[in-house]
Amino acid sequence: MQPIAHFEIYSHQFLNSAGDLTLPLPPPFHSPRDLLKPYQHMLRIRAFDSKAVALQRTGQIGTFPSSEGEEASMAGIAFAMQAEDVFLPSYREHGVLFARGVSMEEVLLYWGGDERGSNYANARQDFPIAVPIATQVLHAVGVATAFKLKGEKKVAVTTCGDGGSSRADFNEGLNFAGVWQIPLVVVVVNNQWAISVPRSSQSKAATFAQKAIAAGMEGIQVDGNDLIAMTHVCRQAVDKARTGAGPTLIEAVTYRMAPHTTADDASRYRGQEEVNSAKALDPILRLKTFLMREKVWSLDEEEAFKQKLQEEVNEAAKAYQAMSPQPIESIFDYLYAKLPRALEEQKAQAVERSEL
Amino acid sequence: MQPIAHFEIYSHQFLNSAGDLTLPLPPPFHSPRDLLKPYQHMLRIRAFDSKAVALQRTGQIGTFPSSEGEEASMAGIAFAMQAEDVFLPSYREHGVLFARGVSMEEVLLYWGGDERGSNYANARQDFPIAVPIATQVLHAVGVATAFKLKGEKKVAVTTCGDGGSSRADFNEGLNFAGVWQIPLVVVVVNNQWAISVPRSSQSKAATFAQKAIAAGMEGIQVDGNDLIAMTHVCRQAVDKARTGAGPTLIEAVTYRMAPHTTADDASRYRGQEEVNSAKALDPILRLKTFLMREKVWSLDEEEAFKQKLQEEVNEAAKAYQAMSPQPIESIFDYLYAKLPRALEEQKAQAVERSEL
Amino acid sequence: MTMITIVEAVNRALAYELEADPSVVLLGEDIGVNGGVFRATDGLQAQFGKTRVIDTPLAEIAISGVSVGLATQGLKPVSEIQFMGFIYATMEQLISHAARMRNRTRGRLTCPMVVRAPYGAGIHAPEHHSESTEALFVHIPGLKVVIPSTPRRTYGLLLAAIRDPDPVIFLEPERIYRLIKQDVEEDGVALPLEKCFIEREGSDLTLISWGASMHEARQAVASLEAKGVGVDLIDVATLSPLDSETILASVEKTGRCLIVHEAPKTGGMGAEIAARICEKALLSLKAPVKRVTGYDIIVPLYKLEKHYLPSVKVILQAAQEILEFA
Amino acid sequence: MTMITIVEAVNRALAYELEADPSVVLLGEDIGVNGGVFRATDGLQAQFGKTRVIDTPLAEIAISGVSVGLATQGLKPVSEIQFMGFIYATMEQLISHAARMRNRTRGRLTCPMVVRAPYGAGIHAPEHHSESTEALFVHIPGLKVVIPSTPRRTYGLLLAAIRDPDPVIFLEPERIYRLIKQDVEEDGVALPLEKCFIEREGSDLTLISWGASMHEARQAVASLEAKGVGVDLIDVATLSPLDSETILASVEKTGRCLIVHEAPKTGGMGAEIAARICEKALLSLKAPVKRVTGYDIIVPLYKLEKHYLPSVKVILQAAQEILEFA
Ligand SMILES: Cc1ncc(C[n+]2csc(CCOP(=O)(O)OP(=O)(O)O)c2C)c(N)n1
Ligand SMILES: Cc1ncc(C[n+]2csc(CCOP(=O)(O)OP(=O)(O)O)c2C)c(N)n1
Ligand SMILES: [Mg+2]
Ligand SMILES: [Mg+2]
Repeated sequence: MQPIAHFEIYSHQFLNSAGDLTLPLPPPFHSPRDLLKPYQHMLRIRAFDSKAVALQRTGQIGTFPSSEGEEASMAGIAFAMQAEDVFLPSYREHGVLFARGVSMEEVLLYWGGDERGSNYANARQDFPIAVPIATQVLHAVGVATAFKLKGEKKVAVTTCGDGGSSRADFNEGLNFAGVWQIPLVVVVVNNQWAISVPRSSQSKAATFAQKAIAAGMEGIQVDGNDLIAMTHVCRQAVDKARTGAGPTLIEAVTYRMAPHTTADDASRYRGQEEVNSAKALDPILRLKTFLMREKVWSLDEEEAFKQKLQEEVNEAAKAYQAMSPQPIESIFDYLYAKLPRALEEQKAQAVERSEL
Repeated sequence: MQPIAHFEIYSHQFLNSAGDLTLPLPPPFHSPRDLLKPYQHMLRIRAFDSKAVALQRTGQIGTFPSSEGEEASMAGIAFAMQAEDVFLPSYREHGVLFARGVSMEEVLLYWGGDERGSNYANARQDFPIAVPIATQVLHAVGVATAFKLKGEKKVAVTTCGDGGSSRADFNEGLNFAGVWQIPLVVVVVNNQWAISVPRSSQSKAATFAQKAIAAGMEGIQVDGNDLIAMTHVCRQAVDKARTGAGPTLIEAVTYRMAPHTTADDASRYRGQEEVNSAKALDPILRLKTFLMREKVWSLDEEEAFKQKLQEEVNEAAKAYQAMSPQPIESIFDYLYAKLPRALEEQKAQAVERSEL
Repeated sequence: MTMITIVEAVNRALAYELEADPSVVLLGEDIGVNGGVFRATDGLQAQFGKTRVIDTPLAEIAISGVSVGLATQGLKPVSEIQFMGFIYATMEQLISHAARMRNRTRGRLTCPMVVRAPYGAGIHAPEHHSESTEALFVHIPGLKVVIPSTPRRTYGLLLAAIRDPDPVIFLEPERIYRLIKQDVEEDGVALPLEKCFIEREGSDLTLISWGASMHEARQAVASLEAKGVGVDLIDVATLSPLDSETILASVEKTGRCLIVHEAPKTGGMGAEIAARICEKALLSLKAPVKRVTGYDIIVPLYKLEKHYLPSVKVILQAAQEILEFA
Repeated sequence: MTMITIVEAVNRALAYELEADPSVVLLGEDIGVNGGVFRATDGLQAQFGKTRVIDTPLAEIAISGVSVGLATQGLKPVSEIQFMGFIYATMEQLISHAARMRNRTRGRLTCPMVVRAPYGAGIHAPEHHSESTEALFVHIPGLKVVIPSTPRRTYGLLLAAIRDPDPVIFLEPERIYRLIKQDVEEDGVALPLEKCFIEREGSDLTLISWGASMHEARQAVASLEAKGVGVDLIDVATLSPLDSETILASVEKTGRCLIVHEAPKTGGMGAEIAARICEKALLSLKAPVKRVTGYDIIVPLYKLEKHYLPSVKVILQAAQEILEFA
């Protein structure tokens, strides 16, 4: 019996849940002040989520997945990327998209049932939200492969859930990425739940990071509620990918504080105590504690900033509500580069019938 | 940076390629004599393969996948199982099926283009050959789950190739098996090639055994050309599964000595030197050396046994050739338990048209 | 007897059969304590335990492949795919294995299994939640395809599907899950597969539909009848194997036929029905067979979704054209 | 000009476009040094290198999903699925993403990609190697489906498919891969998609087919013509979007129509063609539209395979019935 392969999975944390920095501030951060921008971005995500949930409650958008509790993971990914990189989200990562230049209005449009929401004015290469779980991982492999084939120094970054890690696309994708050594970072946002299925019923693997071992890839676990660790580990992985040193799988350990979506009743499957204990690990709270202690942020500034955010989200909501609807023809106009003759009759019918 | 998970993959060998036993003979073997039955079975597999290839060459069966070089892996799996267990093969494992009571005639029927070849007279629960790669792994998960649900002390054993380990069904299946802790043994028969794709282009994983880590399962590598190690490791895994201690993934390292199938021209993608070096690792050769050295087997016995085998395979071929064809109606008769009214007309047509 | 909805009828049929047949097991995502996202399996895990109602990891290929394995061992797996939009991953296992296990082994191993999935558009759901691709399964020999349109038929047909010795795809019209209530006797009596339901009888027009579109079809028929037009309203219910006899007999009587479905037109089940009519009842036809269907496009997101679905008005317009054809 | 087969025409079209367009990349199992199991990509990796002709690990979902990713980045992936029997795994990526990326992003991201697969029965292949389920793809809005039946059409249509800005499923009739030779000018000229080919003209009967079945259809037409029956022989070639005009014009002329395909009858492409004829050309019909097709069964293993495939005799019998119908 010969040992022939040996693997270690490490977990990274810099800022503990009490807001104490337990290790020196790592790159890309040089001083606590550098944390303000991502901190403010986290507040922005949370403000948006509240607004979107409220809009859903009043029937102004459809089903919506809040990302409450996952703000550090989102901000960490976003601030590790360069503008020219490509981000391929699952459906809960509008927090990353905002930092990439996608507008709140676009995200509302999407969840409001309007395809224009996926026609991002900025971040033109970033992918639309992927509803079929984990399918985006393979797209990311394709995008990263394109970068490698074209010799472009760009990175594809994709996210999927703890649930998503069980699916074919995730597993086949990692294996391709390993063989092809492409510039790819896959982040498993392990928020402990896949709708009602708890993490323990999703996989017997002790960590999701170790799923990388199956593909001969590097796998790292990180405290996904620690913005500092998240950004640091993601940045390292993105840089590594950019230099051609291959793909990385990152497991961000976090918690889905809200129900799965506005259509979900989480009280059916999890107790309030669990949610309460998770609140003690809140990514915003701990960073706020740290920033205040470091005196780079104050309660007044927080108040003022939240005020501004309130205005921002209200304006986004108004702009969304003011959008005129797409014309009926639009349901035919984007299916093919050129409408096939065979569809002309149906298109005419659709317009005509709308006047019945 | 905290280490949080740690994994070691071990490789097992008892009989090296020179035929030396480098460790004491492990269970289920008590004396070299116990190896005779599996050894003879390996000879049987090889004799069958030669015959089948010859039958294909003369147009008497269709495309056929020889298992030359993989006899120890096959025999090891077969002799680790109990009759009541269920075996779910890929398409190259007739060597296991023979030991389970499937006849050579049935295997010839199958590759001769006759569905009756999958209606095994014995081993009624064993699965037919699976052509769509790795799909059988999920069936095995289902079978093992059924055993667990019904409280039966049986084990499902399945095989797939190095190529198959890249596919969805393998990966989703292992994950289910891990979570559910079912009585399952999955053997990856790593014969270094998936048609023309070499092992190095199939996965960056250093071993296929480590694919188990992604599922929180035990993964073991074994010299698949060493009948002793193969049987020992498989028996341990099967016994473990039977006692309810969960699933195991076994990587059997072997070599596909023949082309992929009779339809394949391996000279297009691999050199003869590689095949020659693999021959030095031949599973039959090394066990023969050992058995002769231990004086439990002689050249005379070998000659006589091979003679008998020749008769056995010739008779199987004759019996196959003597089979009367299935009636035309049979193409309709097994699709549903009861032929739907809607198909009656088509069935009548088929019979009628065959007389045109 | 209680007034129940279609989704409740699903639940009651599952409960009945779990109780009656110990070999029935349910599996799927979120079907356990959560009771399924539409609550179709509500309370069943509490009642029958975790070995009969099994939450799976998030993997549809596995759900279908594991069902094949379970089925060959004498169990009767009834799996839930959360939405039809996520059923495509199961197609290899369903086509290459479930549908042909019996045939390939000459009857030695069989797959008595049901794959349930809510299907269809019109509930303001997110992207990829509005599929109605039943025709894909109808084209696969070895699979049966059933789509109920009332609580009673749901109850009886789901029981039949579970008891069927072969694989059945059972599609549930999510748009009308809670729209219709009926008294359903929970007597465990199955309805026959392989049989269309003639819901109304009349001699001027044959109107054929299934699933959620039956809702609009019924309204259209009511309005036609009010104008004195007699309609044979046929709920196909079992799309495969198709009960051509009932359909042909009706068309031979009426000579006029309109097929309504919400799936895209091209290659939809309406094509097969029209083709059979034109092959076997051509001489009875007094007008072209028309199809009112979804367009050959991606179902639009919810703001424009209603323009995709066949409306009562459009059905009536087509019926009028058929009736006026001379 | 050289006389080449269909599979050689595939190879020549791929070579032409790899040369002409640096954004074209091929990917698939065994397509590199092995040149594909049918040798369709023979020599291409040697000529264009491993970054243009890429061997993948064994995973069809990945091949399709990676193609989507590549395509959005301005590359034109042409993937090979080794046999159509292994294409089912790709369906989720093709239906949920490739077919709708343009639509869902209002044109921002697009999927110019081709999925090639040999299809069909009749070559004495092992189990699961005889599928002809083209109808599944025809029902998916956003996908084009092309099946050539001669070397020249193969060359021109494959070029068109690669150049098309949207995803195309390109199915190659493996049974006639090497059965027909034609002079093919390797001029890089594409043939139009969206257009049926009228191969023979006549006024008594419209015979419609595609792919490998064209082989039997041609023999049947020759024999009919020898008896003085004039036939419009239509090779559909592009199944989606379907060129109804050509088909309808022919049927309006002949009044009699026979559709031949090897896929199972129910829900096959023949149903859609028949339905369109009966909706738009009913009054021209002098006889029922007939379909000669594979049965609604699993393609038998090779000893009985020939009983599954539509034969020339069966086609002639059906044609006779149609011609004699009065
Ligand atoms: C292929 C597929 N199957 C099922 C669903 C339904 N569904 C939507 S979200 C979800 C759970 C996802 O959990 P996870 O991957 O952990 O992501 P999270 O929601 O926690 O962010 C499920 C089952 C889907 N969208 N796609
Ligand atoms: C789903 C699927 N894709 C492709 C094929 C074609 N094919 C048959 S065997 C094979 C290679 C399999 O290699 P491996 O899994 O290593 O098994 P081995 O042949 O070496 O025993 C391929 C690609 C198939 N049968 N099924
Ligand atoms: Mg989750
Ligand atoms: Mg192999």
